[in-house]
Amino acid sequence: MTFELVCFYAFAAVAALAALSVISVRNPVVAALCLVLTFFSMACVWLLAQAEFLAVALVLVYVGAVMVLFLFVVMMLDVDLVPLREGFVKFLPVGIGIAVVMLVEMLMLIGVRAMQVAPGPDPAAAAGKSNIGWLGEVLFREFLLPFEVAALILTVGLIAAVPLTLRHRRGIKTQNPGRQVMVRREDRVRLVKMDAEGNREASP
Amino acid sequence: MITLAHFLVLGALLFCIAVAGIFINRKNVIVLLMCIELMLLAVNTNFVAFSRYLGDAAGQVFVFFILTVAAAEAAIGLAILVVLFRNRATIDVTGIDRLKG
Amino acid sequence: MKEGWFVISKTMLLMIVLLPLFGAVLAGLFGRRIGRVGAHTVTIAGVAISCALSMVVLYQLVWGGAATYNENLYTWFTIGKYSAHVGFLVDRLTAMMMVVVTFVSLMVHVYTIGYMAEDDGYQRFFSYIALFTFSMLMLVMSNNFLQLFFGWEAVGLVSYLLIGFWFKRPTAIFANMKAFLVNRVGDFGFLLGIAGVLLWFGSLDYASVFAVAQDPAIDIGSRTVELLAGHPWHVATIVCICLFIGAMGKSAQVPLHVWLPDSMEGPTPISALIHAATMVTAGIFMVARMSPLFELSETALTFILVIGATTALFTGLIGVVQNDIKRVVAYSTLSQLGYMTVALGVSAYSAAVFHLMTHAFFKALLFLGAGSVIIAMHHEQDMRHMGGLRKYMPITWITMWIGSLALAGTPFFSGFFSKDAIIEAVHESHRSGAGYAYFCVMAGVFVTALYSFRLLYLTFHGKERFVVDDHHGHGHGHDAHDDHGHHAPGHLAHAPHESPWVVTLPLVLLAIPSIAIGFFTIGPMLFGDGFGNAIFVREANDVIGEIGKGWHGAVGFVLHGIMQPPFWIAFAGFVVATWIWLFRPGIADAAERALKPIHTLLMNKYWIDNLYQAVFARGGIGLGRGLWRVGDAGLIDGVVVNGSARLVDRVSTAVRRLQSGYLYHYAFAMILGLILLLAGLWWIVARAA
Amino acid sequence: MIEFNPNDLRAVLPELVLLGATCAILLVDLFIKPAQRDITHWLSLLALAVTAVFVWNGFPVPGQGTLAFNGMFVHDGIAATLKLFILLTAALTFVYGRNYLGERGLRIGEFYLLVLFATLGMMLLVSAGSLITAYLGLELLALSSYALVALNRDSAVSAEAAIKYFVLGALASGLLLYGMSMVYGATGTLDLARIHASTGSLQHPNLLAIGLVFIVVGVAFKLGAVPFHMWLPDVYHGAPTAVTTFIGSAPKLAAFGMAYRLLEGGLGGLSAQWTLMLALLAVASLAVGNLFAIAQTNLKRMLAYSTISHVGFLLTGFVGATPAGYAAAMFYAISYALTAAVAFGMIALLARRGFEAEEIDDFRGLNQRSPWYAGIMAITMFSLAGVPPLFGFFAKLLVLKSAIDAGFLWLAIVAIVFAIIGLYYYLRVVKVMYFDAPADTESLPLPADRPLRWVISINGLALLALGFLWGPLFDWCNRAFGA
Amino acid sequence: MDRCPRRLIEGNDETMAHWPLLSILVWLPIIGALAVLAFGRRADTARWLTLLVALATFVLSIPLYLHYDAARGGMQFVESHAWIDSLKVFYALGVDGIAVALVVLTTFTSVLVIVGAWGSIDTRVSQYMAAMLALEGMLIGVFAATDALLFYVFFEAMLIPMFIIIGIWGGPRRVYATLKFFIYTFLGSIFMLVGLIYLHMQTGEFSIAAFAAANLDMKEQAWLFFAFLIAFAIKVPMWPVHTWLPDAHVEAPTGGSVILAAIMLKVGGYGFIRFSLPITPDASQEYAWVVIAMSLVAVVYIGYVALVQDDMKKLIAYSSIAHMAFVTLGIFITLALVRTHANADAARLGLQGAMVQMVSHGFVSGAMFSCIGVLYDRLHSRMIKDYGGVVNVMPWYAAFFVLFAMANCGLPGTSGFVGEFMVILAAFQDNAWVAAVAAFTLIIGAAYTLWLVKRVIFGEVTNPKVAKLDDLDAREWIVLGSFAAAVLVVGIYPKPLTDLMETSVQQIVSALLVSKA
Repeated sequence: MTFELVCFYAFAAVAALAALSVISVRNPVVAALCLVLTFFSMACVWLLAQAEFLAVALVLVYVGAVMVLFLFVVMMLDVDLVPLREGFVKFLPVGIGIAVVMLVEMLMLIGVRAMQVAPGPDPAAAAGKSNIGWLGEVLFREFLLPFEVAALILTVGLIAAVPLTLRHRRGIKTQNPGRQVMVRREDRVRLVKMDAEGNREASP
Repeated sequence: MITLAHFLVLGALLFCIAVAGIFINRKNVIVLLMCIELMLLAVNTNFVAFSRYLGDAAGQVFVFFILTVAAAEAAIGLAILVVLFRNRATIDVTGIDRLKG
Repeated sequence: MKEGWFVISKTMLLMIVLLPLFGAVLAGLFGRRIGRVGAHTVTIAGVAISCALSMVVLYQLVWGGAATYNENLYTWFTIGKYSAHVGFLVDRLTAMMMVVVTFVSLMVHVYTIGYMAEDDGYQRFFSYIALFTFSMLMLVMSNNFLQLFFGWEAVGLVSYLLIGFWFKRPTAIFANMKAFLVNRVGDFGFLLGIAGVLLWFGSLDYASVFAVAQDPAIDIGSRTVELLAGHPWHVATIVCICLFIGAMGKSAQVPLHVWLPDSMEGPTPISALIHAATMVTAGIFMVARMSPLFELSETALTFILVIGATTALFTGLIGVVQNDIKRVVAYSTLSQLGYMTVALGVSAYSAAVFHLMTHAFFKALLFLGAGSVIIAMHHEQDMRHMGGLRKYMPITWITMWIGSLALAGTPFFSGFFSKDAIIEAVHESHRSGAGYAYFCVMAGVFVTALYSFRLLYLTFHGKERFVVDDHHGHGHGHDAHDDHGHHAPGHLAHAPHESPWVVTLPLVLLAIPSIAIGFFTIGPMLFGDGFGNAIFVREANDVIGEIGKGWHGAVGFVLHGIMQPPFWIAFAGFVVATWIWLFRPGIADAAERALKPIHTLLMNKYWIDNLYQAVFARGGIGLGRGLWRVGDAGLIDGVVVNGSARLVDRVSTAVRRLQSGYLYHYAFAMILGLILLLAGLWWIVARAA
Repeated sequence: MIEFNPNDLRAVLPELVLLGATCAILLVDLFIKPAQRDITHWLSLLALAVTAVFVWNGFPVPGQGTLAFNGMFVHDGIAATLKLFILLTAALTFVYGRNYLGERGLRIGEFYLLVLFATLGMMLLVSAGSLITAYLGLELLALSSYALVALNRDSAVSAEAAIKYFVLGALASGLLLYGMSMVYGATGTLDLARIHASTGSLQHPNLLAIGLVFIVVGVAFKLGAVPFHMWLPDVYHGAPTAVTTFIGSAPKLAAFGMAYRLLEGGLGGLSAQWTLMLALLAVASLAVGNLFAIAQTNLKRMLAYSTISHVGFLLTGFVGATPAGYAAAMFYAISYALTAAVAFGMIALLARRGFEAEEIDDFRGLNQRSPWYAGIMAITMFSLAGVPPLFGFFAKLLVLKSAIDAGFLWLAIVAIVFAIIGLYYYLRVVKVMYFDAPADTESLPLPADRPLRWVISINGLALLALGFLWGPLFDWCNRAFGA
Repeated sequence: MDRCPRRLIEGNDETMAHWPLLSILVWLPIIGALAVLAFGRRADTARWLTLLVALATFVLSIPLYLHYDAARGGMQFVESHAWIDSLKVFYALGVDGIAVALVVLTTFTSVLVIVGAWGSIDTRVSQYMAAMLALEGMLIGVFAATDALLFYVFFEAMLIPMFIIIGIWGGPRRVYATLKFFIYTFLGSIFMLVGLIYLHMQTGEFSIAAFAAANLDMKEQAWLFFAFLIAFAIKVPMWPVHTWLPDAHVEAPTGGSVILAAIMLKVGGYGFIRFSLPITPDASQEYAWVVIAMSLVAVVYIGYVALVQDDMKKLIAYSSIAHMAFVTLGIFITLALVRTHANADAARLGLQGAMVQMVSHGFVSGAMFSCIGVLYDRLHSRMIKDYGGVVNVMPWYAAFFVLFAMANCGLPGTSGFVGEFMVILAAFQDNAWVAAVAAFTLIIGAAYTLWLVKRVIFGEVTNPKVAKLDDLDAREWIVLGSFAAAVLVVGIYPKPLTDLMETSVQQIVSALLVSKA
C-alpha cells in the first residue's frame, strides 16, 4: 500500500463520514460546516489525481463562495430547527435502503474489477505544462464557446437573483438629504391672508 | 496505487450518500440543496478521475464549468429559498404542499 | 275489333287495377275538398268500372278463348340474374278472383253509403276500401312472388287501418294491432318461402318457377337439403310449408286464427269485404295458384290438411256459443276457411277455389245482413237482445235466410255444391290425415247448421228481447260508433226498421249468386276446364277427377248429394237448432249448464288468446324489459361503458394522490425511476453476458 | 493563442445577435420607467424577430450540418428549424403575457431578459455538439426558468413551484452529469459525434450503458416523462400564466432537440437499449398523464398533465430511432408547442386583475360571451385531443406511424387507448365552454389587448390551417433529418 | 408505385371532367358554414343563407346522379391532387354508384333538416346552421374520399359538429349523451387509424384502391378486419356497441337525430363496403360469422328492447339499430355467397339490399325522427305516455306517421321493404336459419312500431295538452311530404337506385372472388 493510497483512503474516509454527517446532523449550520469538510477532503483527493487547479478552485469556489452563501441564508432565515428533524428515524431505513440498492447497482454495472487500471503519467507533466497551463490552453482553444456561455450563466444568476430578493419597501419613511438641501422657501412657507378672528358665533 | 476504481467507488459512494440524504432530509430544503452539491461533487470526482486516467483535459474542463454553474445555481436556488421563506415563513418541505394532486 | 276480344288488353288490366287506386287517392287526399258525395262517387265509379272490366276479362278468357295474359309492366329491380317485376298474370283463376273481388267490393261500396252515412270518417272509409280493392287486385293479378307479397301486405295494411277505423275504441286499436302482428307471423313464413323459391327455383316469376317445378329433368321434387345436419328435407316441403304459414296467417288457420274474430271491431262492411269474402281467402287463392309447387310435397299437403281440418271443426264449435252476431259469422268464416284449406290439403284446389267463390258471396251476404241488423239495432250486436226482427226488416230477414241456407249446405244453394265437393274429395283422398279430416268436416257440417240456424232464430224469430225507449227524439240516429254505452243493453232509442235501399240492394244482389252460382258453375269449375291450366294436380292426387267420373250434371250431383251423409247431418243440425232455439229456448240454458266445462272451453276459445297474450305479448315485453335493463342498461352500459368510465375516474382520483405535493416524494419517484431503469439495464447486461 | 474562425462566428450568428440584443435590452431597461415597459416588450419582440431572420438567412443546406467551435456547436437543419419555432413560441409568450403581467405588476425587465436568456439557452441546447454545450445550454435554460417561475415573488404557490422546480431540476442535472461523466469515462471524449463514432469499439461498454441510463433520466426530466414528471404539474400550476405559457411551449422543442442530440447524436449506437427505455417511459407518461388529467379542475394543471401525455406521444415517435421517426417527433413537438401556446394564451386572455381564469369552470359559457374565442379554444382542445382535421391529429398520426413502422405496434395501441381517455378531459373543456351557462360574475367583457387577440386568433386558426397544409412543415422536418 | 387500381379509376366522364364537382359539393357547405357564422348574426339571415347553401348543394348533387355512368361503374368524377407528397397522401375524391346514392341522400336530407329546424331552433341559430352545413360537407367528404387518410379525416371531423349540436341544443342529459357519443365513436375509429397506418406501411400510400390491391396474409387481414370492425361497428352501430345511439338520439335536437340516423350511421356501412370487403376479403370471409351473428342478435335483441321503450326517440333509435343490422348482414353474407356458394348474383343481391336498406333507412328514420320532432316542438315531451289520440287533432300528421311507421316495419311499397327483402332473399341463399332469424324483424319490427303507433296516434285524447295541438304547418308539410315521397318512390320503383349501383356492386363483388392471402 503506497503512501498515496493511504492518503486516498484517509481523505476518502473523512469525505464520506463528513458527507454522512451532512445528511444526518440536526443543525443545518453544522451540516454546512460538515459539507465544507467534505469539500476540503475531496479537494485533497483530487490533488491525488493531479488536478491541482480544480482542487484549489473547489476550495475557493465552494468553500469560499457557495458555502458562505449557504451559511448566510441558513442564518438569515433563522429556521426553527426542532420540527425540521421530525421523521428522520422513520425514513432512515428507506433512505439507506435506496442508497444501498443504488450503490450496488451502480458498482455492479460499472464493474469495479475492470476499472482497476493504473494511472498513466500525469498528462500535464507529459505535455510539459503545469496543470493550470494545460487546462487553460484547452479551455480557451477548444472550449471557448462553453466558456462564454458559462459567463452568460453567471449573468443569469445575477439577473435572476436580484429581482427575487431585492425589495423596494414601500411605506418606509426615510430622509433624502439631497432633496432636503434643495428645498426652497416657497415650498415650505405659505403666506395666507386671513380676516381677523371675530364673530365666530354669528355664523350659523 | 490508486486505481480508477478507487475514484469511481468513492464517487458512487458520495452520490449514493447524496441520494440517501435527499430521502432522509424531508424537512429542510437547505440540506436538500447541500445534498445536491454533494452529488455534484461525486460527479466532479468522476470527471477528474476519468480525465486523469484518460490523460484528457476535457474532463477537468467540464468540472470547471460545473463548478461555475453550481455557483450560479446556488445563487438562484437560495434566492428562491428566500422568496419561499418570505411567503411561507418556513422552509419545511412538508409545509409546501399547496400544489398537489 | 275482333282481335280485341281474344287478346286481353294491358290498358284494360291497368284500368282495373288503377281505377280503385285513383279513387282511393282522390278520396283520401282530397276527401275534404270533394265531400262525401264526391268521395263515394269516385270510388264507386272506379270499382264499378273495374268490376265491369273484370267481367269482360273473364268473358274473354272463358268464352272468348283469349290466351292467358302474362306480362311484366315494369321492372322492379334487376340484380345479376335476379330480377323482380311488377306484372300481371291473368288466367281463368285470376279472372274469377278479379270478378269476385270487384263484385263484392262494389256491393260493399254501395252498402257503405248507407252504413257509414253518419260517420265522420266517411271519405276515409271509402278511400280505404278502394285502396283495399286495388291491393287485392294486385295480389290476385300478380305474376310473381314479389308483387304477390306486395298485395299480400298491402291488404294487411288496409285491414289494419280498417279494423282500427274507429281509432278511439281501445278494443279496435288493440284488434288491429293484433291482426297485423298475427299476420306478420304468417308473413314471416311466407317471406322465407319466397326466399326458398328464389333459391331453389331460381326466379320469382310464377311462370319460370312452375316450369322448374314441372320439369322432370330438374326433378326438384326429390331434391333435399339439410337444414339441420343429418336431417334431409325436401326443398319443396320446406318451401310449401313456409308459404302455407303465410296462408295460415292471412286465411286465419289454427293456430294463427286468433286475429279474425277480433277484427270484427271494424265496421261491418269491411268485415264482409275483407274478413270474409276476399282478403282472408288470399291464402287459399295463393295455395291454389301455387298448386304446381304444392303438388311436389306430400308432406306439406298433409300438414295443410290437418291444419285445415282442425280449423274447420274447432272454430265452428266456438261459433255455436257466441252471442255477438258478427262473431258468429266470423267463426263461421274461420270454419269455412278451414273447409277450403282441407280441400287444398287433398289436392282439390279447384274445390277450394270453388268454395272460396261461393263463400265469398254468401258470407258477404251474411255479414252485410248482420250489418243491416246492427244498423237497425243501433249498433247493438248481442243476439240476446234481438229476436223477432223479421217483421221489422223483411228483406234482410230473407236474404239472411238465403245466406244461411247456402252456408249450411242446403241442396241447390251454392254452398251445397262447394261444400259437398270438398267432403267428397276428402272422402276420396288417401292422404295421411284424410281420415281425421273426414271426421272433422263431417262433424263440421253439423256444427255449421247448428250455428247458422241459431243465428237466424235468435235474431229474427222468437220473442223480441229488446225494449224501445221512445222518449228519445230524432236527431240521434244510428250513426256514431261511440254510441255504445249511451244505452243500456237491449234498450233502443226507437224501433228497428228496414235499412235504406243502398243497404238492401247489395243484399239482394248478393243473394242471387248465393243461391245460384254454385249450380251454374260447378260444372265448368270443378269438372270442366273452368280454370284452364291455372291449377295443376298430379295424376295420383286428382280426387276431383275421381269424383268427376261420376259427374252427370249439377242436378245429378244434388240428387247424389241428398243420398249422402253430409246432407243428413246438416239436416240433423237444422232440426236440433230449430228445436232448441226456436221452440224450446229453455233447453239452451239447460244444455249450457249441463255442458259447463265444454261451454267454458268454447267461451274462452280454448284459451288460445290468453295463452298468446301471456306468452308472446307479456312474455315479449318481459323479455324486452329484461334485455334492456339487464343487457343494455346493466351490462353493456352499466358495466362496460360507464363501468370503464367509472373505473378510469376512480383510478384517476385514487392515483392523483400520488402527486402528493411533497418535494421528497417527487425526488423519490425520480430516484425510483432511475433505479428501475438501472435494474432493467443490469438485467439486459446480465442476460447478454 | 485563441483562434477565431470566422466560420464559427457565422454559425453562431443568430445566437450572437440575440445575445447582443439581450444585453442591449438589459441596458435599456435599466433606464426606462415602469410605465414605459412597452419599449422592452417591443424591443424583445424585435430581438426575437431579428434573430429569426438571421436563423432563416443562415439556414443550412438540408441534410448537411456544419460544425463550429471544434465541434461544440452544430449548425444543421434540425437546429435551425427548432430555433425558428423556439423563437416563434418565445415571441408568442411575450404577446400573450403582456397584459397579464402588466395587470399583476410583473411586467418587469427581468421577465423579458430571462425569457431571452432562456431562449438563448435553448438555441444552444438544440445546437449542442458536445456534452458540455448541451449541459451549459440546458443550465442556461433551466436557471432562467427557475427564476421565471418565482418571478411573482408575492405568490406563495409560485415560490413553492419554483423551489420544487429548482430542487428537482438540480437533482436532474446532477443525474445527467453523472451520466455524462460515465459517458466521458467510457469514450474519453465529450464530443457527441466522437462518442457516437466510438460506440462500437469500447473497452468498457458498461460505463457507456450506465451513462445512458442517467442521461435518459436527465432527458426525461426535461421532457417531463413519467416518473420524472412530478415537477411539471406543480410548476405549470404555480407559475404565473405568462410564465407557464413560456415553459409549457418552447422548452418542449428544446427538450426534443436535447434528446435528439444526446440520444441519437451521441448515443445512437445504443439505440437498442434506449428505445426500449423510452418506450417504457412513453407508456408510463401516457398512462399517468391522461389518468391524472381527468381528475383535474384547474386548467393549467390539466394542461400540465396533458403535456405529460403528449410527451408520451413524442417519445412514441422517438422509439423508432429512425430519421422519419425523429422527423415525426419534431413535428409533434412543434405542433404541441404551438397548440399549448394557444391554450395557455387563452388563460392569459381571460384572466383579469385579481382573477386568474385558470379553473376549468372559469371557461363556463364562453361561447355565449365570446363565440370567437370559444371557437379558438375548442380548436385548440380538439387539436390537443388529436381530432382531425386539426394539426394535433396529424402529429399523432405521424408518431403513430413511425412507431408502427418501427415495429412498436403495441406501443401505438397503448398510445391510442390512452388517447381515448385523454379525449374526455379535452372534451370537458369544450363542454364547459359550449354547453354550460356562463356564471353571472364572469360575464365581463374580455380585455381589449389587441395584439393578444389578433395573435391568439391567428395562432388558433393556424392549428386549423396546418391541419390542411401540414405537408410543407412535415417535409421540412423530414428534410431536416434527411429522411 | 404506379399500380393498376389507380389506372382503373382514371378516365373520367368527359362532360364533367373539368368541373371539380365533388370538391364543390364537399366545400360549398363547409364554406357556407363559415359564411353563416360570419354573417348570420340575425337568426333569419342565418336560416335563409343556410337554406340557400343546402339547396345549392342539393341541386349540384343532382348532376352527380345524372352524369354518373352507371353502366361503366367504378370511380368517376375523380379528382386527385397531391396533399402530402412524402407520404403519398392525396386529396383524392371520386364516387362510385354506391357513393353517389349516399351523397344524394346526404344533400337531400340536409335540406329537409334545415327546413325542419327553421322554427324549432331559436337559440344560437347561426351556430346550429353552420354546424349542420359543416356536417353535411364532411359527410359528403366521407362518401367521396378515395384516399384513406382523407376519408379518416372526414370520418372523424364530423364528430365535432355533431358533438356541438347535441351538446348545445340537446335535452337534459345532453352532456352525458354527447360525450358518450364522441368518445365511443372516437374509440372505434382510432383503431382503424392504426390499421390504416399499417396498410400504409405495406403499400406506401394511402389510396384505398392501393390498399385493396395489397397482398396481406391471413393474420394481417384478421387484425385489420377487427380494427375496421370496431370502427364501423360502433358507427353503424351494431350490437353490442350500440348503446351510445339511443342516448345520443334521445338528447339530440330533431335535426341532429335526423342527420345522425339518416346519414351518419351510413358511414359505418359504407366503411364496411369500402374498407373491410376489398381490403380484407379473406378475413371478412373467415369472420363473417361474427358480424352476421352480431347482426342477428341485433335484430332480435334490439327488437325486444325497442318494444319496451317509453321514449319515442329511444324506440326509434333502437329500431334504427335493428334496421342497420340488415345492412351489415347484407354486406357480410356476400362473402359466403361468393366463395362458398359461388353465387355472385346472390352476393350482389345482398350487397344491393344492404345499400338500398341504407338509403331507405335514411329516409325512414329521418322521417320518423322528424315526426317525433314535430310533436316535441309542440309539447316538449318525447314520452309515449304523454300522447295518445293524436290522430284526433292532427289527422295529416297521423297519416304521415302511420306511413312512416309502415315503412319502418318494412311494408312492401315503401322503401323499408326493398332492402330487407333483398337481404333476406340473399341470406336465405347462404343459410336458411340466418334468413329466418333476420326475417323475425317482420314480427318484432311490426310489434314495436305498431305499438308505438297505437299508443301515440290512436285512441282517445287523454292529455288535455294533446287536445290543443295544431296539425302540420307548411314547413312541416314540406319536410314530411318530401320524406314520404322518397319513401314511396324507392318502395315502388327501386330500379333507378339499384341500377345506379349495379355495376359498382358487381365490381366490388367480383373483386371478392380473389383471395389475397
